[in-house]
Amino acid sequence: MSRKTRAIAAAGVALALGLTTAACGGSKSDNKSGGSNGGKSAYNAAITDVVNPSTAKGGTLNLWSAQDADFWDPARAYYAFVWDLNRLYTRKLVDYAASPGKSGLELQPDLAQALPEISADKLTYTFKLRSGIKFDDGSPITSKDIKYGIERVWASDVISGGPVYLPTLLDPKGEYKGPYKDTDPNKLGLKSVTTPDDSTITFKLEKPSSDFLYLLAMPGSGPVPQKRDTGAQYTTSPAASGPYMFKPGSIQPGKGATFVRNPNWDQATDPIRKALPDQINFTVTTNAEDMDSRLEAGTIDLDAQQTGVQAAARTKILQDPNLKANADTPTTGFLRYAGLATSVAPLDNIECRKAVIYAADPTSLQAARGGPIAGGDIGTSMLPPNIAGSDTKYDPFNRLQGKPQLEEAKKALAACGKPTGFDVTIAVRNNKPAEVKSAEALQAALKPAGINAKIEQYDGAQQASITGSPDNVKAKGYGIMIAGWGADYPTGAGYMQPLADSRFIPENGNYNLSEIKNPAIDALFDQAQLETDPAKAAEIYNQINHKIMEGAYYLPFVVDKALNYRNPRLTNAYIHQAFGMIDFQALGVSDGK
Amino acid sequence: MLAYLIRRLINAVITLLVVTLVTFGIFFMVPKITGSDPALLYIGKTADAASIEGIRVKMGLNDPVLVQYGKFLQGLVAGRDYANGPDVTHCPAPCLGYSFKTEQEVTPLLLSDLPVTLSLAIGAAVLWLIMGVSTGVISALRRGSIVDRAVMTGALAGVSLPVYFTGLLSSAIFVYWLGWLPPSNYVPFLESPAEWFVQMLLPWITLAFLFAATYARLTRANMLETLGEDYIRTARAKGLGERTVIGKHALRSGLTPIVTIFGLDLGALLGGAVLTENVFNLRGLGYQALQAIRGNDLPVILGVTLIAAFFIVIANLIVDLVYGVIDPRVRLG
Amino acid sequence: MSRPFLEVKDLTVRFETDDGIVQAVTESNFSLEAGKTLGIVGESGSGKSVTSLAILGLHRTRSNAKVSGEIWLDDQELVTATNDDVRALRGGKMAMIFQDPLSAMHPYFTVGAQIVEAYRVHHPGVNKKVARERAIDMLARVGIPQPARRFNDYAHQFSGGMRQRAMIAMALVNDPKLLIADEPTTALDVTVQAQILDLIRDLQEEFGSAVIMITHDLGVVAELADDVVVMYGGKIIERGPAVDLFQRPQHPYTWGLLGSMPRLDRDVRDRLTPVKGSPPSLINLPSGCAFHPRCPYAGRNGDRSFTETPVLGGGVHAVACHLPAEERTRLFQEEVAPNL
Amino acid sequence: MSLGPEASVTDDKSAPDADAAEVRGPAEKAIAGRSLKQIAWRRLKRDKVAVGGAVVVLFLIVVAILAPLLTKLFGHPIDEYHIDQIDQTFGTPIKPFGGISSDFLLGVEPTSGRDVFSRILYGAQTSLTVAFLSAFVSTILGVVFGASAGYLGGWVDSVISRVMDFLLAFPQLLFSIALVSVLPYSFLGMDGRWSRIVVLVGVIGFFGWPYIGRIVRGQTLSLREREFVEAARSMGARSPRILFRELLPNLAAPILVYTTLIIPTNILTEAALSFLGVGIPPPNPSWGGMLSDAVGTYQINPTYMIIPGAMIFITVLAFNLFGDGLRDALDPKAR
Repeated sequence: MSRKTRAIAAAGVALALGLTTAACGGSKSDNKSGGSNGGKSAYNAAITDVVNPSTAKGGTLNLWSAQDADFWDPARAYYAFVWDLNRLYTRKLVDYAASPGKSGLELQPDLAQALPEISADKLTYTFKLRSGIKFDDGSPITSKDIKYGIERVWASDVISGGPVYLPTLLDPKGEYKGPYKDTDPNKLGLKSVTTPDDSTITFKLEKPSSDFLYLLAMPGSGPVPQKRDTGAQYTTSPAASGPYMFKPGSIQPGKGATFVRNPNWDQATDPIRKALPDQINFTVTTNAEDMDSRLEAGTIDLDAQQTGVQAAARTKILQDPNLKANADTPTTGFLRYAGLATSVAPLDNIECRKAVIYAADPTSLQAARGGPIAGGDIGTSMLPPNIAGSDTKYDPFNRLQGKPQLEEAKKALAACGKPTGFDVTIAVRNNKPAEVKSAEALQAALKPAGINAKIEQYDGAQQASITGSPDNVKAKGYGIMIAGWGADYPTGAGYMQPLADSRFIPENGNYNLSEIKNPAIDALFDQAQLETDPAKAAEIYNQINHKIMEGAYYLPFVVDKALNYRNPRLTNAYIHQAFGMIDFQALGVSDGK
Repeated sequence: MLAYLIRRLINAVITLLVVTLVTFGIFFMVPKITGSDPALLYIGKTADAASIEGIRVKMGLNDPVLVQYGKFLQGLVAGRDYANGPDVTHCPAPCLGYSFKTEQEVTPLLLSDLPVTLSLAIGAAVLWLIMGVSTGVISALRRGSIVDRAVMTGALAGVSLPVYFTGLLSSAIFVYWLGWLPPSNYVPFLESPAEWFVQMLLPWITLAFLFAATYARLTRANMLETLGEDYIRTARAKGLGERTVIGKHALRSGLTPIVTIFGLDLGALLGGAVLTENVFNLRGLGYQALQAIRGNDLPVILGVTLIAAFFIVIANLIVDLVYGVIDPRVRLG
Repeated sequence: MSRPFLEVKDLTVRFETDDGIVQAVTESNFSLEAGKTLGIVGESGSGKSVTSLAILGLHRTRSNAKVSGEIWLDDQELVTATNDDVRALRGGKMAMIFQDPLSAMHPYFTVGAQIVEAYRVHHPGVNKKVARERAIDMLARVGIPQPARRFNDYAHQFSGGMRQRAMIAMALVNDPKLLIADEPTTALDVTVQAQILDLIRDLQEEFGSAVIMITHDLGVVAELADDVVVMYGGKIIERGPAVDLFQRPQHPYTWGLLGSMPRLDRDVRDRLTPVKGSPPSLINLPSGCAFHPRCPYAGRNGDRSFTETPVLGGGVHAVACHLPAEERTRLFQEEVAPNL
Repeated sequence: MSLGPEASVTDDKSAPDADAAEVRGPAEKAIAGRSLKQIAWRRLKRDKVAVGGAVVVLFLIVVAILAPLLTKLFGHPIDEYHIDQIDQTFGTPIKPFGGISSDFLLGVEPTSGRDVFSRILYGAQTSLTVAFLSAFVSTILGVVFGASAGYLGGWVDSVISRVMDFLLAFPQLLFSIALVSVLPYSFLGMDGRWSRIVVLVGVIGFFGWPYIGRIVRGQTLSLREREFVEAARSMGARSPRILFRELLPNLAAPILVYTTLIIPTNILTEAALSFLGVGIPPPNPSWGGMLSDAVGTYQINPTYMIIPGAMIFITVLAFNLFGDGLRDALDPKAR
């Protein structure tokens, strides 16, 4: 235990160091933005650079989406684009730097004056708040508001839908029941977080965690004024601490929302946000094709969901150089893969798992996801490129050559003791057409190797209790489960721990589909938390990735990409790596309309 | 007359009750049988047993089905209170509960979708009535002529074409190849009547085409039957001109059965033109219904089914009453 | 020499159907003087109704009907007349009372409105009020009690007899010179039948109309008609003054009809088959005499009745039969009359 | 009526055969010598359009039955990927017109390059199987309930009639979608395709029976009053015997007609459910599923939308033509 404590302390330092660099990185990137191609728009320019840098204020930014936000309540939102939009109205103690490239992954103080003061045992984090920070109604943001906001994460029966990470660090025994069942008169009963005064907040961790600050950067860690908390209904009128607030009554489910300037936000207190447009309209459309044609026509600015244009528009954009110059295909930070269940025979045998991986056709799986541009690059391992430790050249199963490897598959089958193949079930969510297509492609590719796969579609809405339930997986014999995963926070642990750590296998909602129970991997995760140097931590995550692939636990399909088009009038457009999409808060419009 | 009306109303209410009961039964019992759990819909990526249980309690999923059904009915009639974390939210009658997925109150959610469905259904209905009835009448009057054959061939083709094909085909042609119309995207009438009209044009035509085909066949058959009636011969024997015979005597009774069918069709459509709305991405009740079904969002499914049944039952009622007015045999007989 | 008030010459009506050509009426000839009554008798499908509809020109609206021959009404030829000319006569100079008034009256318009409509179409200048009074007056004259109130009733609200009275009122509203009554009493029970027949006779006297009484019921004819035409398979097989025809019926078919005259002691259903066997197909008429398959005497006269169509003879009392006149007289007196 | 627009077909009234009783009388008497079966057969043979429909229907049935053989001869296995036929960037077939070539007679599926020809054939198999079996289910249920209601009368009749009215006044398509989507994808050891076919047959068949039931009930009611049933009853025959010995033969004509006319409706419903994603699960092909797949690419690759759409159209039209002809031939309304 003591060893672990020390290790985490070191990790804390590492993070702190990292953050300092981040701050610098941010400004460096800003300087650079005009550099490489003069900030002009070009195909994929926004991935590495700021396109059309500008400080011109005014105008209306029109964001459209084929998907409504899941929740506007910061503690309940889970869609990546909603987290991105959340930066418009919710500030956190720390937040991601506003810059393209790797530097965007670094955290900067936001509501906090500076990065936290971390105690010697690395278990206590103390933040000092900035002065002059206010909610949209003009009331000051105090440390108590932040604590209350964080406490809401505990009330996952009411405030459902969002990620629930903090309790594992701040209340691992589950003693706190959330603010709605709190006996404390001020509803501030969470013991591990204290607010000695209105501008100081202290966190006391049960065990050290190098990822703690990333958890504080999640929308659910933003401040919520207790008197305005309406519980489950808070999502219809959340308070704003950022430069924008919801125009009263503008949140219309299934239709959209309107952001207007928050009069009580002070630019001087906010080092991250630009707040250029006067208004931001978020419009939900039911017709993605209509949205594409409006994008091309320039009547709207951006697809807020950033999941890529439809097939027709894709063709048009890629064939027209003028349109293509305003398009990007960033990696979204998602991997698409199949989990190979170690609990289901004969996939409990590593050779049989290898046979599946070798027999799979990388190209047809890529095509099922939409091809190299709209779908993504052929996946080779289980760590996406936006996360430190990733190595795109690491290709243990030789997938990049693009063809199924029947010979290898047959060898593996022989080694597995199933030279003529075996029967297996592919479980796939019925509400994800691309996943169903992937399942079909996989099924077809496995056939020549003698592996007869049966596709079983299940209700995608019930995922947590179907593929997420190890008992169910075993009972139903789901040997292959199609899935996708994006990191909630951009570290190797944030990405891979739910997928590979044996201690992360709950009864329901399990994402370690393969049920990897490999002590070496678990130990490496712990070791990464102890590592002081980010580069070395990255090296450990690289090792974990290797271990996962060597165990043939997962069959990676593609590294997700999305072809998105942006209106040429947009200024300060760049892809933010933490979200895998354009950083909305930075955008402005050049014509001021 | 009043007693008749009251009897019909009671019947309507019973029908609606049965619809809710059946829907409720299916969507509560089937998940139990197949072992899926509505509470899990509430949970994000990180579900733990305690919070799932918490949600079950909050949603009342641990109550016996009949108790849950009773609460649902109570909500419909008198409104219902929901524990909401810090305080209690009152969901006013008619309360259909809260969406499992978005936590929106279902009643206003569906009411906000209603204008789209209304626009679609009523616009299409006007169109198909005009198209179907006029071609059907012409066809009947020119029985056996080339016009008749053409109309009937077209009508038979029309009833054989599913909207999900004609919808795609027509948007491929008019939107993408010819570029005459924009891709459909509903614009509220009050916002811009002109845009609303342009946006709805293709859905209207597509939906109306199918119904017009049915109505042309129906009208023709009815008209032919009527034209063979003795009282038409009587009208002619009185020396009435063909215009009066057709326009007054034949149409009056030839079109009366159409009123029934029209009422019922319109009623059914108001509950959501599932296919058309989904083909044209119109966020109406049918679209909402499909989304809800795909997401197992029981309160929304219940709500849409109930509204759909409500419209059908009301349409039945209105048709019966209207029939009493236009057919004296029913009124006084 | 002036023509009779109504003269039908070589009237032939055929329908083209999917199953073949229906020869509904073949070369019919008869005439009727003003104020007189002609009975046309025959089974259903014998062509009697088609004949009357041809006089009214009601086959014109049917595209598959072919009418040839001549129909003279009051010195006006109707087969070749224009649609408008015939329409002007319909309901005016010639009117028709249909069988089954429930289906012959429009269910959605009041009885009064239908009479008013009939009146106004032939009196275009007349205002509604006058027409209404006329209609109520007519209802009163056909014996409908409380005519002003019944004016607003629908056909289904009338009893069978009252409905037929209303139908008659509608036919007579324009003082027709020719009234065709198509089975006016079929749907009615016996006592009401008698009332209606009395009514028609009274009104005929009052208006001085010529009447064609179409029926399968010789009893009705016996009561009303001056002359009688018997039709079978679309052809006239016997024609003559009523008295003569009833005393000395010439055609075996007519004998059969006489044998089935309704009597109170007989089952109503028997009326429907006055003669054993079923009526002939009008698409494939039997060769020779159309009646031969049902004629108990066919074949007595060589095989002529199977091959040769008998021609309607001349004279006041004409008959179309191969049997020699003496033979017929003998047969009637010896075999048929005792059973009547 | 409420199965959306698709269902109205069966409610259509028949045009009177001849335009007035006047003419129909002799016309029918003209052929009274022959049995109804012979008359109908004669009329049907003369109806060129109906015969055309029947020929197409037969052809489709043969094609569906021979799908495995035809696929072997002229196509490729339905689940075989031909990724070389696909432009990887756009996911569309490389060759124009949906990749139609001598090797791929109806082109290839976007993204995967699977043979559309084979998939259409197997789709026909699914479509026709579901349509026929569910029509069969509807007919059985409709006849049993309709005849019971009409014959037994009383409370049985009122209960069954209420149930039929209720089912007809019901958001059927919605309910079918919902029901089909909550029922499991595999059971009783059947794989996805057959278990789903069973589910579809059950649901479509169930919602279809009131259409038949209503007609059977009406016919039974009127037939019940006829003498021959009275006669049979007076001779001491028991109820079920009367029902089946006397009534069923007389109901045969309307049942045949409405069963024929419900088949195209069922095809449309099956395709609609597959289109909405609750029909036959992949990789098994279905026409509705192919149309739904085409939604994403129909602007750039219309062939893939037109082929399954046209197949649905042709099949449904052929059945409608044949059904209409059959109805006119048997003319159950004229009795």
